[in-house]
Amino acid sequence: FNEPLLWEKGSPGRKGLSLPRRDVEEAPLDDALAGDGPDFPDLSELDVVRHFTKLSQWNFGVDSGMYPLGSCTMKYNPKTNERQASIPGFAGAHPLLPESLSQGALELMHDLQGYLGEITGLPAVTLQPAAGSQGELTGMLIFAAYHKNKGQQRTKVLIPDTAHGTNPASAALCGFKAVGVKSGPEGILLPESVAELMDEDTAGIMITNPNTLGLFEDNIRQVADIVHQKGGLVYGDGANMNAAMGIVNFGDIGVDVMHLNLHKTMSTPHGGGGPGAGPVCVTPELDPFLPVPRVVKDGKVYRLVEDYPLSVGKVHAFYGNFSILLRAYSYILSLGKDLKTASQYAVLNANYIKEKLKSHYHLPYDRPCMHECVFTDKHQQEHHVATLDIAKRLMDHGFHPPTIYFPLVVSGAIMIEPTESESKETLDQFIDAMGQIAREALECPECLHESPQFPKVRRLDETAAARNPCLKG
Amino acid sequence: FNEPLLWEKGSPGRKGLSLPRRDVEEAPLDDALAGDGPDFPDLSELDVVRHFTKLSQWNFGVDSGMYPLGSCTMKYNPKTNERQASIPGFAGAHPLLPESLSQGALELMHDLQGYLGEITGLPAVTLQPAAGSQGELTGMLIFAAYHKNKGQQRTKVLIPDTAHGTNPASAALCGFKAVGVKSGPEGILLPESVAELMDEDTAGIMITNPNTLGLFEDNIRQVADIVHQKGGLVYGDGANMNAAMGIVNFGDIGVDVMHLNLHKTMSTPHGGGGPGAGPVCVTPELDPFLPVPRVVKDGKVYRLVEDYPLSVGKVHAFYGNFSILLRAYSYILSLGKDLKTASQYAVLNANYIKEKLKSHYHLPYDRPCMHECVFTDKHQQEHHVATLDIAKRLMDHGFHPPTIYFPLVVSGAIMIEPTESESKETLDQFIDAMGQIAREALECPECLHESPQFPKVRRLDETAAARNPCLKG
Amino acid sequence: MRYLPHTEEDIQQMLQVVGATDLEALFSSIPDDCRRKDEMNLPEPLTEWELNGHMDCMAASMGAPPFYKVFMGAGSYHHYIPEITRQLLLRSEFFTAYTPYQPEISQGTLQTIYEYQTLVCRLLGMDVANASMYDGASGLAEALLMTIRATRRKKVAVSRAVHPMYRKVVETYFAPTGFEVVELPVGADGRTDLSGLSDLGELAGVALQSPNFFGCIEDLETAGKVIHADKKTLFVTAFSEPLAYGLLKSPGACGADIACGEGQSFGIPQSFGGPGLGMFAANQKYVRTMPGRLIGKTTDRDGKTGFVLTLATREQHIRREKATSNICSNQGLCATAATMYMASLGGTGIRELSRLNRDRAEYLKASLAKAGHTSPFSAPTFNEFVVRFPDGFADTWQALLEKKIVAGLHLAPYYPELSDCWLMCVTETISKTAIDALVKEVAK
Amino acid sequence: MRYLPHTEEDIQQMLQVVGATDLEALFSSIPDDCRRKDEMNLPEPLTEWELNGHMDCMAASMGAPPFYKVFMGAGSYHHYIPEITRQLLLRSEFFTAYTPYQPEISQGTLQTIYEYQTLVCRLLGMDVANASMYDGASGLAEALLMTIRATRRKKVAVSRAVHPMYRKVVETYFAPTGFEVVELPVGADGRTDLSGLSDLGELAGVALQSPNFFGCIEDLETAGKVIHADKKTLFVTAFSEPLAYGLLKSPGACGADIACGEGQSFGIPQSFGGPGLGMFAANQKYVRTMPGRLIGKTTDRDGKTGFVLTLATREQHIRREKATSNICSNQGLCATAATMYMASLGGTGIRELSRLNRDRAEYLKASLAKAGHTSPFSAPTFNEFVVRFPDGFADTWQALLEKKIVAGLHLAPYYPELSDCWLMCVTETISKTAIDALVKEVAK
Repeated sequence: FNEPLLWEKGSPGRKGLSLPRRDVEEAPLDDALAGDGPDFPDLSELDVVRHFTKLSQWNFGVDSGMYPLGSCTMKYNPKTNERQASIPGFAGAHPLLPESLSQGALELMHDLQGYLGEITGLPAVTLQPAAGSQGELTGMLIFAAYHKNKGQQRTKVLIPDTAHGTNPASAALCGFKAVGVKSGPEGILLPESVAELMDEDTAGIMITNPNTLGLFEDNIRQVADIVHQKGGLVYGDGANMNAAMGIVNFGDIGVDVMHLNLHKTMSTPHGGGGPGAGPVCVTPELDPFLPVPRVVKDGKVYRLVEDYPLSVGKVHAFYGNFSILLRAYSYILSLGKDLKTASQYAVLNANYIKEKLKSHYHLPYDRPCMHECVFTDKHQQEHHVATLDIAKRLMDHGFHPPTIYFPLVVSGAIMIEPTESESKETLDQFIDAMGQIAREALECPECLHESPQFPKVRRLDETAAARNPCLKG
Repeated sequence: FNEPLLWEKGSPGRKGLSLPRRDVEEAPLDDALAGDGPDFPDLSELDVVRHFTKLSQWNFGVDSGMYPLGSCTMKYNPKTNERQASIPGFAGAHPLLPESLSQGALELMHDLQGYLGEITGLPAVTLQPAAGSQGELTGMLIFAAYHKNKGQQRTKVLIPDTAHGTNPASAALCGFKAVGVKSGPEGILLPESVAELMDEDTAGIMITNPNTLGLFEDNIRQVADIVHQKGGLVYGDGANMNAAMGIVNFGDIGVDVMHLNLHKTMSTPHGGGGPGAGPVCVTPELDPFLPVPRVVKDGKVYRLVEDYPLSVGKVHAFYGNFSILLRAYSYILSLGKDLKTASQYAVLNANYIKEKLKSHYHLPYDRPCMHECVFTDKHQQEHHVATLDIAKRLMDHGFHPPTIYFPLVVSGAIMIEPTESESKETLDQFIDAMGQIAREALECPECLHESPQFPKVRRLDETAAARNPCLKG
Repeated sequence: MRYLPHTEEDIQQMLQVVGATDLEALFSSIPDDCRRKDEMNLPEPLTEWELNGHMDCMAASMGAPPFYKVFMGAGSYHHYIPEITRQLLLRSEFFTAYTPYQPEISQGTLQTIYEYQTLVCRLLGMDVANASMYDGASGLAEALLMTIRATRRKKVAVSRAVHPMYRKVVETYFAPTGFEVVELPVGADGRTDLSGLSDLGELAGVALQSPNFFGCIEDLETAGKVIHADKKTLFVTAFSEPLAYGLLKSPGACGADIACGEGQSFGIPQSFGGPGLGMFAANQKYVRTMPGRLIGKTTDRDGKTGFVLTLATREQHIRREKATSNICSNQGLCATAATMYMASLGGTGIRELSRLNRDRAEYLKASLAKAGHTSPFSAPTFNEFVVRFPDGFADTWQALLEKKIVAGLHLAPYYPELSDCWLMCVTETISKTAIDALVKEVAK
Repeated sequence: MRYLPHTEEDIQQMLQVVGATDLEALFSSIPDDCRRKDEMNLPEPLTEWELNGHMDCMAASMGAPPFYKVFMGAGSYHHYIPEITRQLLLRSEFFTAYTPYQPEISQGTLQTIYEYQTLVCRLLGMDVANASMYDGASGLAEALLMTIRATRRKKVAVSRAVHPMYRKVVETYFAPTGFEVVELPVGADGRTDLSGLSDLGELAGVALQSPNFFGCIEDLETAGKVIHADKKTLFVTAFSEPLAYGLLKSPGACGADIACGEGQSFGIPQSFGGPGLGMFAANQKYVRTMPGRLIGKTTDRDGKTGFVLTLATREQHIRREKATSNICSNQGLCATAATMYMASLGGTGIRELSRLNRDRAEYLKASLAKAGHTSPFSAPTFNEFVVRFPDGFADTWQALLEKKIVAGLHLAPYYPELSDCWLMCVTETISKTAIDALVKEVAK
């Protein structure tokens, strides 16, 4: 069934919101400033409830089924986190309350900083970035500020070909030129490739580890040494931290700056694309450059401190996405050391899928993976079935498709990240569906071209959408 | 997609609930008393969340679309009511708390009694019955107790043919013999029919007004007089109160006892079949017979009082479905005198549908209706299309079907109750769908026989289900 | 008002179709002497925000956890409710749906309740369970009426150790029927004394509660044998704390013909006593005399499995006055909550949780005994028990309210013979620390 | 742990398939010197119930409504949030979905955000809106960077009356780029003084906020004309209180090229400052230089209308370092909340609510003035305003905290020239009674 657009519904004068009683007189307003008010539709409460109930039913979420979207870590978003975020004391708190009236929030932020420092091995932490990409930007700002403080202005940053697109974009936003580094035949960085490019005009390197092929960068220590020797810094993109909690101490292996995506590793809701949170963890040496205000503990009192003269400044109006931080805090307190178990199960699940599916799908790098594995459509291409067809067909089996055509270094990539939340039964069902699709590719390629059959709409014309953009109604 | 039954999922030892920490030693238990524990499946939290999320998606609720189930008053269930019911002070309150720690709940019940008394015109109220049917039972107990107190034991109760099935069942549970009264040619009770049957062995009459044809019982005063003259009482089934708030004072027109269905008239959630609440309102004369404990105001303090020697006793372990009462209270406070507007709109909506559809469907009683209207499949029968087919086809249009084959006095009844929550646009869409189905009955009867096409399952074999009942897995 | 969608224009258009001049005219067919002339005397409508303030304020006067430590059970238990239950129940497809009359678009409710029936059967060791009754009390009344239907006898016996309020409801249901209810005494150990049973004549049913109102675990197995000495008599077991059956032998295993009780403990807030959940199960052979709604499995036209309301011929909308009961709904949402709760607990979890409840209660019992406050009863108990306190404890009890402790339920109003006794309850929500605090206060 | 489904048996079976002896062996391919040897030093896991207690306790220390009356806005506003928003947002299909990369099973998110874009355009009188930025501050920074991309100029001007924290974020974003940010002064009336604009040379963009940080409504129409005297310069209007546009002339109507600001007021809890919602809209001609995600309408194979992510060629996953921004998500759930809120308010409602906010604030302003506390600024204000208090008010302010009143924001740290001034805010959540109470305290 269709659901009309909001403005195709309603009737002028209808009410959907309970307006508080008027208890003061109307104040005059200069005509030159007054407008007509926006042309919003007037709906009843039930109109609004039904509209969004129906829209929601066309969406697939983690609660709807397995969502193996590689590099997005679509783990279970615990319901208790929502309960905590809605406690009136937190949900209703003004950010500029005096310290005496915000100790709970400050303590939470202070302790969360400590936990994230412990998990990454990089003890100085800012919670301010509103998302991973803003965390990257903050990291690049720190790179720039660090070199500036040394009296240098370096112009380049090394970025491997397996990086997320945000890495070069974040570097560019910060005025750096992104210099590509090719990964080696095993899908990981070779120290010699880095040594060749690293120079004293290069601010450092951005590495995703495990990388976007789901592989651990074995040469990370050597790479870090090369970069450090030339006075550069090592940025670790923590998007894939879900593979490594309690497994790797990133501070120890030479990473200087690292952001985390709390909506990935720390289970905060994905929300159809946000809000996320992208805390940045750094070495003690880089501590002075973190954004302000900083949350510090002063005796028994928690305080916000602005006085860090080397700080890069502010990236958020207030302190970042507090209620997302709060959810991550709840998650960490709920698991404690079991976070390591989460990483272990995540890796177990990915390897299990890899082993079970490699007879059906081409596995470009056949070696133990971390939390995700990357296949390609090479075998299916012979039957004119592409990654896109496989992805769409999965919808008909009740699964969200994996990430496709990423990383770019692999042609026709199918990037599967199950996360630790999925049980063996669910994995087996997914493996079974993928197996059926592989058979169907042989027997009935057109069935795959015609998929999906069951969702609300079928394949959409994205080209037309971009050619003649219709962005509002 | 299918969702397995709970016990087809899970793995022994998996955990779905957070168990509190053990802080005391294990106490021994006599082997003769100990069992093995139930064979429940062990699931993770995500298993449980996904299971019930998926099941929910196969259900149709008021938030999914118009639910014109006649005689059920499927109005909007306001979300704020759920907020109120979950306030910890109410949700966590033990029923046997001392009065000093339960003033809020008692005040709420006391005031709700007052409001319901005002709305019905019957000022003495018990909130104890857990549903409409238990309200009826309570009413019949009051009939019995009243006559007993007069030294009589009457054996019969008059029940019109338009009554809900619960009426005779409730009377029977109370030891009364149900005596049927035929309604007149206009679909309403004739005083002469009642006069003929009413005698001094008859405890009274149970009348649904407006009746199940959606018609007001015009002769209610005369009927009441006849019953009262013979020493009987008049029971008003308040299931259809949504037509009459602020329109009729039932105390004034001769009703002695009346129950309300709070999940109908007062917007409390229907919950897939309950819990409801069935308060009973009576005349001051019948006040002493109401169940105990009673909530009374004693100066500024609210108290529970047991000392009513003529009381029929208790019908609920505690005070009835308190959190449902609370929702009804919230609703009444939210509307106040606008409850009358709700009734007006409910009647306007039903009459609008009646006028718009009477060219398509046979209307057995063509006169102004109250909150619902009753059609039949007479015209469609000629094309071998029955009420059931029409109902099932409505599902394919995104509507819940009306009540069908009830009331029994009308063959092939289609009983439509839109309620006041539905907007004119939604009514027009419904009317349009019903019109299309009427046309389809002419042009493609088999399309209707094959409906519904779109829900999760198609028509189910109810005969087989009853012949070889499989009631558990 | 935000629930009332019509604008003035809508109303005019619709009135025109209907042929009425104004909204009042819609009611012109009602005889004038039946029309209400005065306005309803109701308060001004509150805004959503005023209502929130008003309700918060009323609720603040209640003595509820976590602010109060309530050592009181007696048929209403404070157990933790997982947040998932709360959030899943708010899915409007569950909570705004009605009775699943149209199975094609009600499979969510239907499969859930089918699962509920199954889990209840497994919990109680019984063959069939209905989709639920109003509460434990009316469930017991209906069970006893059912024994009368099944046996065509006219008398039932109910233990004095059954929840006193349940017994009152039984009385109310039986009062107009002419059938008799006799009371079975309580022995010195706190269990039902069945020694006089054979003197009571032909009984349709005998009802015991286990754990009984005093928290004592009845010896159901032995009781079953004694009761079934008369082969026609039905053995009805009641309960107010279903969690006990995570640990105890099930009613079915002890020979119960009908097992019924209150399911509030399973994920349902106490809410000042309601709504509860009347769990109700029986042996297969009594299925057609059972009250209440039943869900059964079947197939659709394409052979696909589905679920439907079934055996409706027992019910009032078909059989009218010959129905097995007048109940025509169930506690749908509460049964759904209980299903979610049982599914979350699992077999392993219910055993652990059940044990923890008992162990904490045993710890309190032992601690009080050490302080000199012992139980008058010797039978083993589950998560509540009776304790005798010295003169003046009523004042202590009152004083403890100030300290936000509700130290059990005084039994005097219910059992005059136990007027110096209190019924104490401990669940998993009360920690050892809180127990120690109570004991310290009481020992003062 | 209830989020971790594997049982010992599952693990063994899976390890066998994988060919690893135990869980540690899964990581054996990681070089030994990269493996963490110590355990993470984290607290013991809390149960669900311990976590509830812990969080409730922390939250209890916060000075939040309804317990506190907070007369403070400054970019974070306490507005009522309808319960329907809260419950609808909890529908897991919305809150557990990711970026709608697969449109066939993401039409819920996509249609919602398309509606969001449309309502934002209507609110601001602009042609195109993106799917949202992180917050008002970074949105402004991105808007100014966009003016530089669009004009290829190197300098922007920002009013000193723009929220000071937004200006700090702009500084941070601009610091490493080499582009220049100059500050425009505030006039005596509390509005931006544009008289020196023509002396600043070639500007890529000029940013004003209205209502500005002082609550003053800028004369955007005149400002637009002054700024557009240089035809290439883009006029950027910011805001921190979108509700104002229920009443005020829209940025689009005043000639804005880009309108951006914070949408928290629309159904999003304050949550100690985040997450917010960066509303961002522009004229059609700048669509391809806009940062952020966009949703567009299209059709599927059967010609059915549907919605997709579009114009992704501007974005970083395609264009990498040449992207219009590094932002690769939006504030999806916050935008959804805002859509629900705008839909609930409607055109009629937003006007009424907007007016009520202003009228209550005007009432406070007038009442304070009567008590001798006037504003240094004469420009009309919306729901907040600056007021000058006599010496010693800082102590009064502190004392009022004890009475659970937060009497505005002291401007000293942000504007040394206004060190005796406070920024006061009143929304619909503060009644006349509460306003009168404040005035009485202040007048003491």
